[in-house]
Amino acid sequence: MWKVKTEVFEGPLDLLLSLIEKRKLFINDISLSKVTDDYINHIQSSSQIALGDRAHFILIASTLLLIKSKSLLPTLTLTEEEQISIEDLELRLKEYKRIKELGVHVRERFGKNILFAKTPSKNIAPVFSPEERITTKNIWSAIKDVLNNIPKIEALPKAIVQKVISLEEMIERLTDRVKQCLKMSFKDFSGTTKSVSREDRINIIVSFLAMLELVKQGIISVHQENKNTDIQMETESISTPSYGTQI
Amino acid sequence: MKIDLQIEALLFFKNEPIKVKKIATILEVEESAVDEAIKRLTESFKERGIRLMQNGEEIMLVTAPEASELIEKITKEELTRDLGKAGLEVLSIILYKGPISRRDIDYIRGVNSSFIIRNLLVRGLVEKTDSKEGDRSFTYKPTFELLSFMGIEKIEDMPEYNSVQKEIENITETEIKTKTENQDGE
Amino acid sequence: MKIDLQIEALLFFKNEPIKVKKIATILEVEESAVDEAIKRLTESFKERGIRLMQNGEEIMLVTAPEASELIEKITKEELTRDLGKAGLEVLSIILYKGPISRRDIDYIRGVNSSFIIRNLLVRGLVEKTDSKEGDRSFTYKPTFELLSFMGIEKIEDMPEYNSVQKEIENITETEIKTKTENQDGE
Repeated sequence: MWKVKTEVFEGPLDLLLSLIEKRKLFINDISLSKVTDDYINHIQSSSQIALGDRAHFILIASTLLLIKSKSLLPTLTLTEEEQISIEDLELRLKEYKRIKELGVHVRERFGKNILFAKTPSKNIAPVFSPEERITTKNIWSAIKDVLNNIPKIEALPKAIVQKVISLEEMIERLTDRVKQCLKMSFKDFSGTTKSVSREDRINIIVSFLAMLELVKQGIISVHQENKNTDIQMETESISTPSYGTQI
Repeated sequence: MKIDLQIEALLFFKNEPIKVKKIATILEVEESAVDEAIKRLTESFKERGIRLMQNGEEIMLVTAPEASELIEKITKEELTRDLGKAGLEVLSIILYKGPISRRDIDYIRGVNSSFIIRNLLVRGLVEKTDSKEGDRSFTYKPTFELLSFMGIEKIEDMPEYNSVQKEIENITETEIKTKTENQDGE
Repeated sequence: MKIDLQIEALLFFKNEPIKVKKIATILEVEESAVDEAIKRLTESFKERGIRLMQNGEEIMLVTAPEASELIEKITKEELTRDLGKAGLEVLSIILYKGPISRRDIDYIRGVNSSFIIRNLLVRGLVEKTDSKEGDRSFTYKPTFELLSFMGIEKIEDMPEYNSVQKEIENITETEIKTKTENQDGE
């Protein structure tokens, strides 16, 4: 299993891409299902993920769980919405990978061959030229605008909060569906002689269920944090170890 | 040509980015005449120590990349070159996909980028443009300062720029196609 | 020629008269080589909007005399153009919090303000003071003319002066804190 390192990821896609690349895989549903466990282990144990970003990490985790469910239980039928979110994740990951590739050009060039503007003239001969609008009242209202525009506190985008909430339902449904399939699997496998593979399979699914449970708890935790107050923007940039252990 | 001379003098004197439209107004000529003059000027600067930089609808004069090393030797200005991982990501997105909204940047990175964008705004590497839809949602694009730091006279000079633009077109087409197909399936 | 390009870029960048001797030192070439290059440059600028002016031992780039009418027009335009929302905002920050560095103004507004500040300087609304730290970073403060135009005797007479001051101080502190943390995180 993938051990947590001190490496800091810029976001869920960054983490996911690095997991896939570490295994030298291409981006597709098979590779995604393979790194699902690693991904969830990472977000469970990482204290580096700031509160505001955690919701983003969990959203991706849910899609990974869908992919993994489907690979474990091919009989599981996904809704159209679920299917789209899987395809969407693949596309996003490919796009993100492309940006990282292009980032190499940017890094190689940034500051290497600077084109300079003309130095501003040192001897400005100012000509006092005010305009009518410069009054104490207008200046006061301008400074008020400036102060109001400082992004001191910003609510987590509503769309994300809503998504996280509906995710909770989705995970719940998914858990039910997997449990259902698991019961069926008992029946399916009871007659066969390959008992080892059956047990293995069931073990995998049981630990998978435990993983679903972990993610559900993560969702609830994020969801609750957002209930009462807006998230402070400042909080997002600080790594807060306590949030990692809550889950 | 007389207009070329005037534009060159204007750019030299102003020493800041100017919109083609504004040049046309000041010189009392058609915008197309300015555009043509810009083409001629760009060509005439090709081998020289001064170059014409173009960023969207704005132009400005800068030093040639062949002189970068020399100028850097004599400049007293402090040049900050560190970007950090997140800054590099956001800059790459804005350079190759700008003008782009914060929402779309967040979507590509999978994480909130407001702090990083603010930092880049303050450093003057990116700037807001009004959204096409005319509402309050802004898009972000590279500044002259950023092109300067990249050592390019226009955004198209970024490596792979054109192929990336084609990729974007293809993706958008695929998305539209997928959506239509999904709707058909219902 | 490579040397022509370098000299042209150098003159453009410096934007002030430079001695031929100094150019030779910077480029690490013979003075005679610079003299020859200057002859070629003067010739190549003959019909252009930028000219090479020689005054004794010093040379400098200037705008062509044919453009003098235009330059006068732009100067007038710079002095009379609408300050705009951004201009008023920067002015208000300098009024309430001056003397203040460009860096701090940028941080407070979350956007680069260099061109706006330059316009305010040209219009005699604000002026440079030497930074307290004695380094090259300047601070800006309102001019006496501005205060008397606004009809206030001292800056403390601005509405809500103390509370606004405090609020701005809080911002600058938070900004600095945030910035350090972001850098740590990267």
